[in-house]
Amino acid sequence: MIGRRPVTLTVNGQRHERSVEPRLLLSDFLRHDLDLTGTHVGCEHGVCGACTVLLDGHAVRSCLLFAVQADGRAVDTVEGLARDGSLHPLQAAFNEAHALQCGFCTPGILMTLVPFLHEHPRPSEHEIRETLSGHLCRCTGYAQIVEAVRRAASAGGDAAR
Amino acid sequence: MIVEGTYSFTGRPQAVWDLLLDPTVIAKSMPGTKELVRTAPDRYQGKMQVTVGPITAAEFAVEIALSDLEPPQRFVMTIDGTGRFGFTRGRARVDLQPENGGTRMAYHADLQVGGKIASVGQRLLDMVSRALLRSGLQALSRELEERLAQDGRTEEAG
Amino acid sequence: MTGAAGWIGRSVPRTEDLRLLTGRALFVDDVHLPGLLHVAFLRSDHAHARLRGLDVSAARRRPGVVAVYTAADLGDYWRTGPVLVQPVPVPGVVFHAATQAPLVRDKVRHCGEPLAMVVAESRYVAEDALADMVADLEPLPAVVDLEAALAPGAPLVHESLGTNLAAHAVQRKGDYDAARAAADLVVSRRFRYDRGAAAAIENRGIVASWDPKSEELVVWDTTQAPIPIRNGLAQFLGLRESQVRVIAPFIGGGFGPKIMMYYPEELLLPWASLQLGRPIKWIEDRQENFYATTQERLQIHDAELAVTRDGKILGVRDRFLHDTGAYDPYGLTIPINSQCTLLGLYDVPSYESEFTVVFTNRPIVTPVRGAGRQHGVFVMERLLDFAARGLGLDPVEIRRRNLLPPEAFPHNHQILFQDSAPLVYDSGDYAPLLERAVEMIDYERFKREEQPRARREGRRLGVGLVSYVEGTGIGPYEGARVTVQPSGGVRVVTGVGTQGQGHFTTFAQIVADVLGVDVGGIEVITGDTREFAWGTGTFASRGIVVAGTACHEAALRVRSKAVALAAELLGPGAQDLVFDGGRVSVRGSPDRSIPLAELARRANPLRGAVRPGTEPGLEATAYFGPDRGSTASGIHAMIVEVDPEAAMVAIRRYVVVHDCGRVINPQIVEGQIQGGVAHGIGNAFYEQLVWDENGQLLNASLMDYLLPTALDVPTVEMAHRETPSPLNPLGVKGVGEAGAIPTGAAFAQAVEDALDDPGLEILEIPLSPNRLFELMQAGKGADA
Amino acid sequence: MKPAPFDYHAPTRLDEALQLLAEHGSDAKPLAGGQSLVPAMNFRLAQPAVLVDLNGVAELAHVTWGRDGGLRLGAMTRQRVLERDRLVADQAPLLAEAVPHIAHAQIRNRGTVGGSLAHADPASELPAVMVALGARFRVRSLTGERWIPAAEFFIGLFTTTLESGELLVECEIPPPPARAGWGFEEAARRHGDYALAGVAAHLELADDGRCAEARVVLFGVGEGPTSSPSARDALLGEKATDGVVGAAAAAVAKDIEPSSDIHASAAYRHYLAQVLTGRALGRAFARAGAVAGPVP
Repeated sequence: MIGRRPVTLTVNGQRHERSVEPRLLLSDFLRHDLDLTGTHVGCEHGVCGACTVLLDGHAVRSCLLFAVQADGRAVDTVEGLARDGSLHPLQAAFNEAHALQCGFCTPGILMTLVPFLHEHPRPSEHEIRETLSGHLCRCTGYAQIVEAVRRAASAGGDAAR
Repeated sequence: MIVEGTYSFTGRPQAVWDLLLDPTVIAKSMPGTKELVRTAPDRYQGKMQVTVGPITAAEFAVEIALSDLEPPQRFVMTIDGTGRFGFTRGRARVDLQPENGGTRMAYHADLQVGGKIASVGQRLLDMVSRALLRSGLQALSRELEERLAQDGRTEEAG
Repeated sequence: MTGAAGWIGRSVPRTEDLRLLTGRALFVDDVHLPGLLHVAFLRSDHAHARLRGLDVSAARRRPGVVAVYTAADLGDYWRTGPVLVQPVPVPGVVFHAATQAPLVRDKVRHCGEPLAMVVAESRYVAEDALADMVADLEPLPAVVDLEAALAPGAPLVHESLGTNLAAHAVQRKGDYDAARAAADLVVSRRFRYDRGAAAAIENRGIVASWDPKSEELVVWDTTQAPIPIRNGLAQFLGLRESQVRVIAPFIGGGFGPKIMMYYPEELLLPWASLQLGRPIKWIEDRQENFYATTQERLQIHDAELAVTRDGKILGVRDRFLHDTGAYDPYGLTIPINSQCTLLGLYDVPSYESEFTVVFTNRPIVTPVRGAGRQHGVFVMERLLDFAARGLGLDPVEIRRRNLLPPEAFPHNHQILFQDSAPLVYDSGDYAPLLERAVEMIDYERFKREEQPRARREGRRLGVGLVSYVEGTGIGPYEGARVTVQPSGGVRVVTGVGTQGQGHFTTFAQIVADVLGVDVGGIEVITGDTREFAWGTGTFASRGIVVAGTACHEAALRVRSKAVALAAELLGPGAQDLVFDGGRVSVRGSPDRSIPLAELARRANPLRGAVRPGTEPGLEATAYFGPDRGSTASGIHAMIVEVDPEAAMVAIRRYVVVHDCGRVINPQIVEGQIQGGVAHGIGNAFYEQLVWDENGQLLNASLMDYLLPTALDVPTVEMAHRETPSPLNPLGVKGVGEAGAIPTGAAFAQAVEDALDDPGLEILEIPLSPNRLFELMQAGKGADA
Repeated sequence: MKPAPFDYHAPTRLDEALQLLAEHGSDAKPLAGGQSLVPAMNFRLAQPAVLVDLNGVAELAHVTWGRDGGLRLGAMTRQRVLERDRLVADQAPLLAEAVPHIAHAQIRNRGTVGGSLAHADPASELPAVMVALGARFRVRSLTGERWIPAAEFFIGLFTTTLESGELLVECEIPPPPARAGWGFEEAARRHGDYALAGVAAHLELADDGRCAEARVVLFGVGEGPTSSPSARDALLGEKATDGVVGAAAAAVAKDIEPSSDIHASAAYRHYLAQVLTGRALGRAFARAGAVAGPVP
């Protein structure tokens, strides 16, 4: 039996200390140890993108990381997007443009788009679609997601907050 | 999955025959074989663990049965391996023909792979089976050459 | 009826989004309970095998393992499931029922069938324990090929039946042989439409919690049909229905397989929770999903179309095989859909359709978005294309000449639909759909200018234009309860589950118009059997039609209750009342008005007397069951570019003109169609479950099972037309599956048009680049 | 789909890492980006007893000038970094063009150069690109260091010349010669999928415009990156003409032995390899300025 490891993570700006088995996936750690169930799990082999979170600001698959690897690092999840009761401009745009249906893949997509809009404040449709291609959505057919990203981008600076 | 081809050995059919039916040699030539024991004149049992890059398929329990033996010309080998990530079963027909001093081996195997290995690893199955076969045959012919060399030496000594 | 507010017909942003966008929506895997145990299943690696033995003792000994169950441990609870949909009573129909059991007892019939259930402190440990068991399975020859399965001496999936034939039915209208004899041209082809996965991004999952103190079982289930599950579980476990509460919380996509009832896991988890007196969770992983969740689509059609020299359809004959997998719990729904949908928008005087359903050693087949409809559309639309070729007609023209005229409605096709009612189209107006699509895709100019110009530049463009109908909104019924609470808040409760279709918003829009309240003030509850105990489920594009209408009826009853009360309170002359802004006022004199909230309080007097027969509260429950399904229709047109060197295809434009009756929320309808088209594109070019001759699935991962991405699905250009359905007061028709139905046919026509090689015919779906390469090579061979 | 238990070490210095790898021998696996290893572990097809996580070894992540121009890439450099780095774009444009074809941005944010090279997936882009660029790899172990030319590093299916206890620590890419041109082509089912077939081509032209050096390296059509000597022969000493490009493209068929899988038959891969080589060489010649007009 392999021993547990103490880990300290900053998730959505909050410090969490836990002790975990080395094999515990970051996705499971967030969902089940920290009860941040907004991060969803769809394939556990890195393809669907539902579990995407930010690790030190970069969009990564939390199902392909072990919680121990995030020790001392900063993780951001969908729960951290809305600030003091007001939706992140991306979230608002998703609602206006009907960019989600079942909403299961949505948190991962949002977490990819936040840093994406930082780097591409005025993204082309192809740039949007290329970054979205790292996510699978079975409901929407993507068109309304693309539209939501356009709206959030034209809503300007704070979309990339 | 059908795997077939021919391979030329230096050394006469009888020598190749003796080689092919020697469990220690089979063990050496079947990649990942951990142990192989003869349980009956024409039956072998053992354990295999094939490793391909990061993929370490768990241990397979293998049973090999030989049938239709016509020394030193042809035999049929049946393989049945079961492990935790799937199974592999197959039937291989092996023909040995004299070929200018050496031996020409023709093999035709019908292999079944099932379980996780097949459902996740199919992209690689074709390549893997070819690579394993190649290394197996190379091992065999190395072994054969060693033996022939040995025989040569003993003859000189005698 | 539309109130002053006019919510119906507006693209109201969805009220459920807030929870989903902030990560607060509850999905089944989000349910955490104290002492929760976790489950993993040992599943068969073989497609067809005799189970000789299974030693689970080592697994039971593993630290952290609480229990391991095999079929033997189930005792009397080992039973095969019911037939969920009774076969449609077609004269002479043959149906052999064979349904799944919770755990394999003696014979494995498809890869991934569950052999044992491990319950442990964590899913990690449960999976560790799977490695402690190796089942002793004696492999049997697998039944994979549909024709071989029916040949004499074929291995049998179910020995007791003595055949692999699961069902057989023939439906006829008119005299096809006479039509054939009279025809100027008869085209016949063999078509194949292969198997795919529904691939909801959320896999299935169940949390079951038996509380020995309250003697109540609560089950969170990723189901599209919570009420039937509640009833079935009560019966299976020997409990009263009132002791079982099934909750379908937010569901991460359904697409059909989440309707399938009494999946092994769905019975085993509650059973084990009763055994252990502890809450227990199973979340299907993606690997399991490819075996343990039902699938759809393999059919092989031998079909022919008889036409006159000017392209008028005289008749169609179709004989097809349908793969139901190892079991057939869902009756004949899919093949009947194929059979009925083939007739499309067309006037088909004679029709002969015979199908044979076949058992194979593959996972169970039940409806997946489209549910057999796309097969019928693919066959008919392809036959029309080949007939057009044969007659030198334009593909659009041959369709134009065969559309049912507006005066043909209601149109009785003289065969039976999946709801066992006659296939009668309620309403439609097809020619304008076709012409609008032709105009939007700019068909004539494309053919005249764009395509030739591209040719000259060495580029291969092609256009496809096809049509479809979708039988939607079938019965039996759904119900709803509408309550105006004394707080003024309105509560709408219905039994159907929801998987992203926007019910929370569209149901609210329907009620808001009747009661003159704001959609934001309406709370919609779905899929909790404690809240509403009657209904069937969300399937067959029926949510808005059946449950939506029930909401409407219930709201109307609340309205008349309010009218009666208000009339009393507002005094004489208060008959003509206006409901708006949460108030009821006398038309013309807004000063004489009263808030709905106040009426709700008055409707619940705490002292004094009420008239006999008075129902307290501003609350009403209503049910709606349509006589039969309503028929939606539409046209899909697409332009593709084929790279003839690499055999790759890219979609340049996609146009949909559709008619789903009255539209409640255009944005949501557009979302349903865009999503359906994406699913259809997947089926057409990307998605295929590949099996080897031993029934092994060769692509059980999202690496190899290819779902289309944002780079593969264009933004669909859409136009709505509204031909209201006479079958419900709202005039609505379903739309959930429409987008996915005709895509394959449009794709095939467009690719053929791009390659412009008469020798190259696309008779199968999906068409991979590899397959297109083979067809192109064969074509070359033919030329040489 | 949860991984089997393993023991975990997160060294912060290279020598620590080498020490750990030596200590645990074949039980240990280095963990770089983990974008191939961790999925295999989640499927339980890979069950290493010990993981040595290299993500904390800062000295392994860098992009710098080479000694005499060119590039030095630390093994733990993220693929996403290559994609955006100006120096990479200037010194190894072929590499910059190839990287976006690797999976998706979210994967490249973790995936590393060294991880991808040491993993040696037969369908992956970086091994072929490194061979085409004539790169060489610095390999370290407790006992010392050696340089291995990319062309000698990949010896088969997921197999390299790395010995147990050895770690790929750096890649060195020579500076682009004066009149060099490059082309990269890949065919995949969807953007980011494993290549059905792909090619990385590097050309050098003499002053008279004749081809002085040519490295045509294919991937997805064999057990590893596959150089095509036949294509090279067809190009050396030739000027850029459709005939030459066509002949070179056809020549690759002699040097590849593709396999079949559910996505593409060996025949289709054979065919694709030639089509893609033709396109890549067309670009390469144009970029080398051998033909007038824009890059096709």
